[in-house]
Amino acid sequence: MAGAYGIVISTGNNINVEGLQDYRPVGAFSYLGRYRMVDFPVSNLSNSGIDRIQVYVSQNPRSLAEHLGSGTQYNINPKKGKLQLLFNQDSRVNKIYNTDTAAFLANMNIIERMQQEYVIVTTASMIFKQDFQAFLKAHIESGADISLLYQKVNDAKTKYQGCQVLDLNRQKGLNSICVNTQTANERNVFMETYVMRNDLFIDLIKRTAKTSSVYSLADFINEEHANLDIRGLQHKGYFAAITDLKSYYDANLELLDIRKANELFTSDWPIYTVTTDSCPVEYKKGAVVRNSMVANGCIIEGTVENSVIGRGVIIKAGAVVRNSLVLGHTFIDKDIHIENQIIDKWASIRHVKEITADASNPGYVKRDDVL
Amino acid sequence: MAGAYGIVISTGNNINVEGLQDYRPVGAFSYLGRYRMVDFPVSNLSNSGIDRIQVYVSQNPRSLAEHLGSGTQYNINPKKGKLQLLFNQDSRVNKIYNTDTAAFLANMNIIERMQQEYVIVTTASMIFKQDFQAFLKAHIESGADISLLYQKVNDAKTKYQGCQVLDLNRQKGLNSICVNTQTANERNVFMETYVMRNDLFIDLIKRTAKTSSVYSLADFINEEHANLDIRGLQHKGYFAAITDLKSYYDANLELLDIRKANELFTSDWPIYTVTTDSCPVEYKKGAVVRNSMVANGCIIEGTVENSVIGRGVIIKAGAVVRNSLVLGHTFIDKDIHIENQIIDKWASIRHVKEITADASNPGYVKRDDVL
Amino acid sequence: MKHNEMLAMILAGGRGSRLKDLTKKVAKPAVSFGGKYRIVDFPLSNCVNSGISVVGVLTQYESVLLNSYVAGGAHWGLNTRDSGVYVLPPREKADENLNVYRGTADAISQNIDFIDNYDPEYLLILSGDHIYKMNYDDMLNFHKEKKAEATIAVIGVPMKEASRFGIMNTDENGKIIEFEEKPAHPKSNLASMGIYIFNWKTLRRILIADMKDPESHHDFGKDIIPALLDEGKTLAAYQFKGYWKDVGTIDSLWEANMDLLDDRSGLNLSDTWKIYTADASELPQYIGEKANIDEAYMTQGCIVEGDVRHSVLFTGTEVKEGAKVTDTVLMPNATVGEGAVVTRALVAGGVTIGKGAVVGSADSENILLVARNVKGEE
Amino acid sequence: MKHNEMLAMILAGGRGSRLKDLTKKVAKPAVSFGGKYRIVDFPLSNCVNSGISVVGVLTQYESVLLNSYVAGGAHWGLNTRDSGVYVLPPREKADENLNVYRGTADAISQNIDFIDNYDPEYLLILSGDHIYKMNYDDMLNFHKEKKAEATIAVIGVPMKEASRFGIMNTDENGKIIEFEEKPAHPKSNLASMGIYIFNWKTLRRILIADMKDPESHHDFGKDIIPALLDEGKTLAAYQFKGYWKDVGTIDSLWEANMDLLDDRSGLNLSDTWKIYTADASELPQYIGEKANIDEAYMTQGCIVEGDVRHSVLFTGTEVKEGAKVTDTVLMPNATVGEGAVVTRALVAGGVTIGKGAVVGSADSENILLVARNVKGEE
Repeated sequence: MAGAYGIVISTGNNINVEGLQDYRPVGAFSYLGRYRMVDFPVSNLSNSGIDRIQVYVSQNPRSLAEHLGSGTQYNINPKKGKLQLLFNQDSRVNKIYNTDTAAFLANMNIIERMQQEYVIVTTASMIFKQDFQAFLKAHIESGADISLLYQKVNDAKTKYQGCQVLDLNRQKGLNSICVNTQTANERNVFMETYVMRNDLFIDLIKRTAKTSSVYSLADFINEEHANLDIRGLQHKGYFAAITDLKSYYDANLELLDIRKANELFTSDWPIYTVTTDSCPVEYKKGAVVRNSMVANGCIIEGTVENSVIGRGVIIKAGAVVRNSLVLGHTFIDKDIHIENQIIDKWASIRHVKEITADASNPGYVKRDDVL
Repeated sequence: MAGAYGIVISTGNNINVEGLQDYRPVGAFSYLGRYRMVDFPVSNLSNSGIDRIQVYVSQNPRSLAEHLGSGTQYNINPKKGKLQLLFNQDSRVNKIYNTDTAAFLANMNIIERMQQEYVIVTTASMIFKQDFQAFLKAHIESGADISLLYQKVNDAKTKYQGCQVLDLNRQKGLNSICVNTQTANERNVFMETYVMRNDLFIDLIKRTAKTSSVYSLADFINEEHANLDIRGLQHKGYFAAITDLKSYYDANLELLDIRKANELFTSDWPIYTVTTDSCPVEYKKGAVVRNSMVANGCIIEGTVENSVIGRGVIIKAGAVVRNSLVLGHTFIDKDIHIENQIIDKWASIRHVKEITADASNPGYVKRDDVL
Repeated sequence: MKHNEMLAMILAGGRGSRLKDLTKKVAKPAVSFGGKYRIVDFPLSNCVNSGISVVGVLTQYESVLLNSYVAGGAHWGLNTRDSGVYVLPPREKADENLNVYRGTADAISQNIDFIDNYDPEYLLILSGDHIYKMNYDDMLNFHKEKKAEATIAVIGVPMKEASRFGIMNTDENGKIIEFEEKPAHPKSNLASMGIYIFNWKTLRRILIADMKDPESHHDFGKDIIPALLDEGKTLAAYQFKGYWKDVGTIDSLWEANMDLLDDRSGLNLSDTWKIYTADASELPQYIGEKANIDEAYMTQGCIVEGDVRHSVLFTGTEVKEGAKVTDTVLMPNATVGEGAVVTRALVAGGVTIGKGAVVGSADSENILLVARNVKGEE
Repeated sequence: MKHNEMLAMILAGGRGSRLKDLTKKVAKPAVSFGGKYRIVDFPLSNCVNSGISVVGVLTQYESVLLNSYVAGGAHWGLNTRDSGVYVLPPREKADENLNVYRGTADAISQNIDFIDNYDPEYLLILSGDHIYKMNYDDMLNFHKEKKAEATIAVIGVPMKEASRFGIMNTDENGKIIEFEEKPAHPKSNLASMGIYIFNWKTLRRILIADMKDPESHHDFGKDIIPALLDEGKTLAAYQFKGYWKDVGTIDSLWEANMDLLDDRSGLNLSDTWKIYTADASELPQYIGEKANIDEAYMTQGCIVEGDVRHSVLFTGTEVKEGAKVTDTVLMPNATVGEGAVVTRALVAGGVTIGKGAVVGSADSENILLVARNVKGEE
């Protein structure tokens, strides 16, 4: 079997999750109260037998660096494989310089030293499960130069804002990559995941940089579609793209539908994460909990409905939390009413009576805030 | 026993080691062919039973991040303690903004959450061994607000350029901290290591920032010497400060004096580092080796004298390496003559006949260079 | 504590037959507890939090699961360069054949070479079947202050129950003057917790003598402590105040689990003295649309669609729609089928209680152990 | 290889008495080799490099050092969430007392439950006393291609030495038709390397039958392979080409060390198929002002002030001024005093050879094992 190494982009340039993103890259976002987004691409790679993985990060690397550690929690043997965090100094001059290509160029000496024949590039801003060995095999068998992973969706008018979509010909050949204009429902959403030979990858990065300092690799691939054999490969199964606060909120709450959750989490494809040694959840007398996921370490005395509750959250008696995403170590005091909210880590809701918002536009409470 | 956490500064603002510093912070510099500079402060802290350690890094964090890992190689139990890399975005606008105070301020929320009563701040740019429990105990018993560690030297005219020196009164109280002017031989070189209560530390950082954006903590402590009880505590034993290329070269080669090496390395105070799984050294027929330290993974066919050879270096037959510091994975081809050089990692000396320099001003060969 | 000043040895040997089917395939210390833990997590986490870095686990019964669970020590961070958890079964030596451990003291005697490797000043002896949180470093400091040769942790028990324990009689300074195993007429209510700190040099000498004594039971309580008392050594009693429970029977194991639901019990796993354990790759627990939860202690991977009252649910358990689980412990991956009713029971790992089945009763004297699947309606 | 498709079991049992004093305190697989390694590093590193993530080590003799060395598996990166190295000594079970392993096959039989936990498709059986580098994944692919029930790795030996080995006689397709243990008149020169891949389901069935057979030696070579041949199963011979050496005697252990100095031997530890081991906290080796080094294999922590010719020096060894060490292996922390002369010897760990002492001789037939300190001039 031909070898591949993996690249995970933990930041997204088209992503604008207000609030959360000020504190950490999208790869370090909490997911389902227990995971971080980066757990999905790294587990996908590890489960596929790919144990040489580079995770690219630019600003606020600490949370991601601590979370990834040496990678043993993802079953990566540190003697044989390597889970490596690669840094790219964020340009403060102008955000448009912060492309994936710039990050690759800054670490070109490492990319050039990789022994594997192929590279699989994927993202931490989307949630899906994918066997990358199968993806690589399909790529090699097709004879294409580059294969792009996409999901066929039928709700692109209302979702996937800012995502890229693939225009493919009848042979699945690429006509173009463009931004989802939300003018049609049926679209092939590009999953920002692709495979090619590493020598082609290196060549493309260098040529991209020569063409324009603000081009992403996808921009360049788009221009090259006539010169190279670039094809789409379809992914099926659960898929979510995080592009803004609403899509982040939805991607969490929609997995309360246990059928959807079972599509993403299967026993033969574990999603690994780091333990925090939290104790089990304690539900006190009077607690009412319905259709919710609750991570360990919580103490629940109040009411929780249609919500995802992160680790170590305390919800006091009489409090009501509804349709909300509550991140770790939040404190919600007695009789407070929370609805349609995303509450960031370590927040403490003590003094207000209620925090509610419209379901179509959930509210956000900042990290460490006392309200 | 009162608790303390440790802070290690892995970059030095008064340090100018040409060449080497372009690739990594001083904490990631190779030492004696096997260690990295940061191994000394972290081992000192761990051996002293201090298992909550913050290492500050600004640019090029990768090598340091990979080297430190989760800290288990330093005997830090990751459940009970934590070896944490803290980042500070390097200011590209003007180097004068890159102070330790700026780094502390950027991570103030973490510093404020520390549970330990005391903080011990130390540096990765100096080599020494120190029991920090004894240091903390002496500090507490003295009743001082801040204790500064210093070494009494008698060669400050020719060495310690750019180091800070302490002017102390008869009671070891601080009169001032100033730069070594190299006008007298007897000086108390400040080892950039100090202890104080964490609440005082937090207060000082905040006040330093208010006073001037380009002040280091030492600058501010210097100004506060009349308001606080600040004392010097003397260190004895081996001590080296890395401030420029020559001092880095000397600090390596002087340990070929086995008496000096035995002062620094004792069986009750191990200096830990990361293994690279190199095999033992192979000396082939014809090899001549004298007064040298050789790290594992080397294959030596030529002559090596008065030198320190890093891991995985290959020296072919007829080559002569004298009074040099050869960093890891360098290749030196047949019959090449090397004298008074520092050769950075992965360099390949193939085409030149000789590379020599004056002992008082050793030469430097860049990383990855083919000569 | 200085590095390796004190080594810990956990006596994990026995078959634990009073736990019936729960220990058929696993050693007692590996039995599950408190939703996500195993019993041995408690002494091991206490060691970590007390600054101990090397722990030996002495076992000869069904050590495979225990071995693979503790080996490497990573769950407790005991995987640093010089720390570790080592399972120590009986072994063949150059001058000795394979022999079972003849008693608690013999288990230590057979591993003197292991202990000597680390050259500790003190040896801490622990049991593998107690639930408690204790700072052994505090106990060591007490031991040093008292200049004792051995210190034994004791806990006050109700006087009328004292005859069920090993009782320490002390003088006014807390010095032990007499040890009585299950005395008919106890003179004190200070029961030994089976936790000892010894000066290793002294213990080593006593153990070597004990190995050769054909009359000895090779037991710490019966032989070693009396031998030290006979020699007139200073033995100190370290009085522990806090939650402590021997979970050697089905009833006591159930009770200790139930204590997690009671704020007054003194057993609290959410404070800063953390108990570490293996992490399960499971989703957070899911509580369904129609579920009713009232006083429950539940861990990740549980799926509850029915009613759970005053119960403890371990990893991967499932309570289906309409089921009622009351005053019950469901061990890992137990399933309660639709409409089933489970009351005052301890359901062993992996057991399925079928649709509509009724198991246990609210007024039973003892807790029902359900170790096999229970058939439900077809 | 898919996760846990193949489990490895290392047979590390025997006393290794032919290694004399070297195995007095340690099991053979834990004996030092090649400057910084132990013998067991070779099969373990081969496993890692072949993508195997769970390894059992079967031992009953002096397992403490071996146990603490391999436990946790961190030296070989086998400390990830689902990987591990597990020492498996004999144990007491619910229906069985503590029994020694009666043979190589019985060691596996007594651990069927351990293997079943991982539900592997294939089982790889290895020895703990061979020095070689081998890709077991290549062997597994060969096994699959041949659709074999068992595959045995073989190596060509000189025909005149073949009667010292277990010899595999094969047909023209490499299928094994006969196995002869140390045949007087060997029909082939393909010697078994003691490395087997079995389809676990088949082996499991055969082992269960073998356990009950009172006539059996419970040995893979004597009982299990013949039983498979009797059943007419396909057994394939996988021919290995490369360095392989049984280091079961002092002479062969010395020879294998010396092979590290010879580029033609085929034993090379500096290529990309790395051998992993525990790291020592030692300084890089120091070669003094007056030292002469000529053909040497030396690791960190060595201090050489004298002459070293054609020798292998292990961690922490010291050769003092004027000493001459030739054709010799110095095991960890051995010291050669000033002016001492050591020739054709294997000096055990920690041994001191006194000032001016003369040990070994250039024309001895066998290698001298120096297991005790040698007195020198006062």
